[in-house]
Amino acid sequence: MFVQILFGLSALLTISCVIGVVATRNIMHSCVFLLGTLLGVAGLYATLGADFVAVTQIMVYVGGVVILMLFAVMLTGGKDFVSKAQNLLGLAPTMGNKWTYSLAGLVALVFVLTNVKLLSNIITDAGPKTFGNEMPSTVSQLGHLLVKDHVLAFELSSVLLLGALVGAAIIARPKKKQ
Amino acid sequence: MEYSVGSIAPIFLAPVLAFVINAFFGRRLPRNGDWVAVLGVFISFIFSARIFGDFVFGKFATDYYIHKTFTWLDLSYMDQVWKFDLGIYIDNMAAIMLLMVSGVATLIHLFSTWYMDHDPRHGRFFTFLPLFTSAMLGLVLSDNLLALFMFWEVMGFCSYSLIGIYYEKEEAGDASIKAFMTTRVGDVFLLLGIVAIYMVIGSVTYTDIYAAIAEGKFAGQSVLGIGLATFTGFCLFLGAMGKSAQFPLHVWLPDAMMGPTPGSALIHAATMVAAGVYLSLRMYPLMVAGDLTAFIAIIGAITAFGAATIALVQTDIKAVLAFSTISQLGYMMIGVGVGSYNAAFMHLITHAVFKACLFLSAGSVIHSIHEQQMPKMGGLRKKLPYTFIAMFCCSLAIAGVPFFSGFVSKDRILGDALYWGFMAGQNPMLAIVPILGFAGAFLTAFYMFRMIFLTFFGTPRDQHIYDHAHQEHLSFTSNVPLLILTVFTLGFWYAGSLTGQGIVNVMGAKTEWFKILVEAPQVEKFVGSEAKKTPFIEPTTYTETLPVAVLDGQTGYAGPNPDEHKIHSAHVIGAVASIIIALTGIFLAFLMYVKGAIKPLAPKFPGYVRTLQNRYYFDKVYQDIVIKKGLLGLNRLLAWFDMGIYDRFAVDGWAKVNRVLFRIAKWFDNVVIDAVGVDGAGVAVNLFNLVLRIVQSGKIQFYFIMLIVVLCSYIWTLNF
Amino acid sequence: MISLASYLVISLILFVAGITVMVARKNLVAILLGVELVLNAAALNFVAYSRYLANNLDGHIFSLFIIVIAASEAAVGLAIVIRFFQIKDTIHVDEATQLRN
Amino acid sequence: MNQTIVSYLSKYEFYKTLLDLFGGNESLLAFVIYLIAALVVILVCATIGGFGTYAERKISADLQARMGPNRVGPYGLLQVLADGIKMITKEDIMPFAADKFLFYLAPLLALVGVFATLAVVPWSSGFALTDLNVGVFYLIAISSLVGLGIFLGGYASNSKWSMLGGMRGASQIISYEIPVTLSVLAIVLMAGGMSFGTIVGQQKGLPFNWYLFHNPFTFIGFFVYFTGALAETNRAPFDLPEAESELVSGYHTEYTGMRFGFFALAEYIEIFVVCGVAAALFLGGSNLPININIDILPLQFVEIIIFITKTLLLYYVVIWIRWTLPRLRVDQLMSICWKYLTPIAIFNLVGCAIWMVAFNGRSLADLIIGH
Repeated sequence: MFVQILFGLSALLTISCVIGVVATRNIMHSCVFLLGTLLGVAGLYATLGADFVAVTQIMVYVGGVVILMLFAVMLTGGKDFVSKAQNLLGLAPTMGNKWTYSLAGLVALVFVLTNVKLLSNIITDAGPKTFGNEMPSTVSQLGHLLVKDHVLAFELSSVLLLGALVGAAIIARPKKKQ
Repeated sequence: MEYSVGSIAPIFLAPVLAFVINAFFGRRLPRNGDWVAVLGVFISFIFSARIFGDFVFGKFATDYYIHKTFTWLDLSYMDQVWKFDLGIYIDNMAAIMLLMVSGVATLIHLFSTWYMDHDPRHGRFFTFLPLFTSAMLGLVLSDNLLALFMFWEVMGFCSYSLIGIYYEKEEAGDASIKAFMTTRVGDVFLLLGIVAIYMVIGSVTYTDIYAAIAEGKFAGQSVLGIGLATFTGFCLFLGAMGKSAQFPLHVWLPDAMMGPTPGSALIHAATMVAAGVYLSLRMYPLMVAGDLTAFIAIIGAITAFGAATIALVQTDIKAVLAFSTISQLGYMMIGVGVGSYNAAFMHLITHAVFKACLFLSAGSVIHSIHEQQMPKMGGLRKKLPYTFIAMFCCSLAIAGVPFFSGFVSKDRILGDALYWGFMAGQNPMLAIVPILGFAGAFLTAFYMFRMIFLTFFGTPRDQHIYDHAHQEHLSFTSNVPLLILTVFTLGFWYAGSLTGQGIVNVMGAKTEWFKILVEAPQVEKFVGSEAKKTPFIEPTTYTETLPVAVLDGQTGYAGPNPDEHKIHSAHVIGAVASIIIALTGIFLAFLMYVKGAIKPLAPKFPGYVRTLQNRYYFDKVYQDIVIKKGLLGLNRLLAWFDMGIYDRFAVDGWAKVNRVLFRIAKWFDNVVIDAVGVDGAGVAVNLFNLVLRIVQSGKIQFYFIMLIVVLCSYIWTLNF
Repeated sequence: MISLASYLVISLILFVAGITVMVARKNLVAILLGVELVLNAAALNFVAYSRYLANNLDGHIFSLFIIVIAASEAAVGLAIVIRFFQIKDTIHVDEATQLRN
Repeated sequence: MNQTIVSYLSKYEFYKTLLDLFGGNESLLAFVIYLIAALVVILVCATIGGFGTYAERKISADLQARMGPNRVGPYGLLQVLADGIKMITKEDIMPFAADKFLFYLAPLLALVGVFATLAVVPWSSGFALTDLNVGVFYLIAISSLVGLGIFLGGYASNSKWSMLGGMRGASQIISYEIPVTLSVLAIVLMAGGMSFGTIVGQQKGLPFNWYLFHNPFTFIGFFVYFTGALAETNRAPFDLPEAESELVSGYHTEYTGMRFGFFALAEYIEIFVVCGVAAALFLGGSNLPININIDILPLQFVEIIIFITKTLLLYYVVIWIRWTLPRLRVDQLMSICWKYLTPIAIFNLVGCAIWMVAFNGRSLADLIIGH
């Protein structure tokens, strides 16, 4: 019962916020809606019994990515753009107006439907397989998986993070004055 | 006898600890922490000495070895076993090698504290020196090729850092890069060989490889049409060639003297270059299985002779020593090639000792007079008496004068080579190996004494330098290490008899200890050697002490050889010949450079001398052909492809195509307009450009849509 | 009981929204935002499949790595955006058409 | 399943009675219990937050040899109430150029972030709202919402002071999260679990069983955690986001009335939570100082009192520090975090790991006395 309610709330939060992300013109508001979406997804993770993933999601996104994005928006002025200058006889899409939105939505829908078509026989299956309705702690299992089966990916991701850290620091460093 | 890991690990870990301490806290310590380095290496010397004592003085059977492993990497998943073991493997050879490396390294560290004093790179030098030593010790301790390769690369890195330690000098930087890149050529092949071995037998542990050879796993398989044993052996030997500076990969070693002299002594004379020979000896059964021995012998002979000729005309004291190192390594390779297993190893040891001593002496000379060019020296015998004694004894050793270590080991190699080339019924062309060997021995004697006479005898050729040279006093750090090493250039330490020919017996029953202890691995013994592996942490319970009686027997020998008599006579001939050759060489040098009775021959062969001075143009050839023509050419080709083809046709091409189309349209406009119709042509051109522009809009998002559309249609077409 | 399909529908909505944002918005930051949405959709699918179809936690591991990758992607991407802004004084995506200068 | 207050209460007889009262509907009963417990916790914390301002003023007055509030009620105790009424009745001003949506949202985010952390605070061994198995991790994660609220508050006000304060706050909070997380991680490593129940359960008994005295690394770790926590809650000497001498009042310059009250409340409750976490992780949490093995309901209340006492002592230290130390400069703030606290925290983490391996996880006191 709790799970169902949590699922309903999270889904509502996710979907309404995601509509906000797409619809709002203000990039700052978009970021805040993104925050809502991510929290909603974390809630969905929780309903799936993925406690560690859910908390990691909150930790990384709320504590890191969203703040980073807000900083970036602030440092770059925070304007969104509508441009009609590149209109090519009405044939090619001019990005940034309602036509684009519809076209993009259409394209995305087609893409998703393609995948749904591919996966349709899987989706018809119902009912959780893992753990049944029990939701035991996944932390220790995940720990074992990370340092046993997936140790290479684990190490590689640490290298990746280091690379991203150094790379971001170097790229964003202000230009030296000659 | 139980060896716990705790009694073996400090050999490797003490220098590593010294490295870590010096790397992080070196600057804060008094004297930049050089005493930490000395202490670390000395600890490993003590532990090595214990193992050496146990192995050599009869605690174990001659074929006893310690093999401890632990699982380093376990990526087993479900039922697929994929794990990798590391471990320690010590046999007689490794025990002797450990003592040599740590002992020589200790003395060199000690000497360096004097030599590098007040040097601006003091701290950096004493950071890399223990790391280097530890890598070499680790290489000797490791039980498999992959660990060997890792330490091999660490040594490569250390030598790079030590050669380029004065990185502000352009030559030093170039030399370090050259050393790194040249050895890299060999290393690539070494790695290839290791991978090939792993693919075949699923392990790179020495014992497993030996067992696999004995079981014939290598036979019948081939890579690229070459027999597998040949292929892997060749790859491993190429690695050894790079590290041991064999022709044609020798070019890096002479330049490596850009680093401080004690560094050269440790790296480019005593230990690192020996790693290649060590690898060849470890993998000797593979070389035999792959029929590579003749090839190895020929490479060795060419190196031995060629480097000796180049050394004749060098004027830099360190350059002479560098080329003599290459030449002596060539002798070791001859030894490997002609099957003179223990002599090659013995020469490795003796050479390490006397070459370290020679380099340290050269360092002492350079430090005293701040000059490296021999034409500016002369008469230093009085100023540097101890250095003179050390250098003179070592030169006698390297020249192969009886009662010195070089005679014992080199003559055994030459004797075996003589037998192998002339009497073993091989291809007569292979007689070139002993001939080049003896010729090289003659040249060795000559150029070493040329160096001695030019440096220490005669009158000072540059009075100013002579007057400013410091008078040498006996000191614990500056010349006691030299003298200690000098003591070990005497022959009886190694052979039991002073000459190696059994003339004078000194140590009784264990007279031929090298021959008894070091022999080519009998691969059959290693079949099923899994049982002898012991886990890493638990104290081993495996003991195998041998009854003393067996020690007196002939267990170490491979068995009665039907050609024993022939071999013996070859040895006698070789010994006599090389004594004569060595003395002639020394005498010739004496006549030329002390008495002046014979004018130096150089002016008579100006062309040849120039060739020698340019080191047979190897550097030039590499520079011009491999780098300029090959790599630069490749670069240029790529650049040309980038600029000429990609840029011109793909990028500018679009523009040109557009322009051409426009031109066509214009022509069409002008010519056909009246006849056909004005608007048609214009619209056609417009439309065409429109399509072009849509595809090439430069808009990321448009590309993204295209990507999705293409992906969707791809999936769609696949599934419907 | 919640079925797998409901998760997939939410993930689908996230994905469509992400693609729409990526394609339609002109602000570089907004495009990165869309990328985050798409990655989240994928991660949600992984976890859902892990619960409903597979019998192990590999899906969780995958989504953890997706989060790691998303974080590093955001860091580097935003650094590039800021650098771009320093050079061009705008973050309009259509300005980003040159490979040099 | 995670242990919760409901699963704790279900051990007792009266739970069955209650269940009958609700017609056997367990979900409904659990919901009601959670609702009541959450309300109690939030109300108590809000009260504590409110009295935080009173304590702050009283203690600062004491430190400066003044009287402090003493007019409203006995010892000025009702000052809190007066302040609250004043805040509620004040005019709610919205700056003309403000971003309305974010302006409304920001204080709520801050408050939500703080209240969400209350869900895992281990009041006692049974009376924790829920004892998540990722409890510590969750607490650290969700409390970063406060930073987001501060940042958005600064941005939305469209005022230079607020903007600067908000940016300072956000960068300070995400920077100091690293040493805090690392030093918490060391404790997680020692305890072998991320739930508060596990961690607190490991520290039963006399004070030398506390993780504070477990080994030298955790001892240092406590101070790293405490310093980092001060910075995360924007307390002096790290109160740069609201430095009144530089930035008027920082990110909440433009806020008035109850919105300002939300920020203030969030700050005071967060201090309480952070002190509580410090008490639970390092100071033995709600454990009785003696080892007794009886589990009766009244004992829970004793445990709550112990926990709150420890927390309030730390709370006092926080206020004490504020009125003792001068404020840092911005560059000093960052260099303290990145050059000192983070390396020390990493060193502690590695040290704890080595200690675990070397001494089999036994504490220093155990090593000394244990034999």
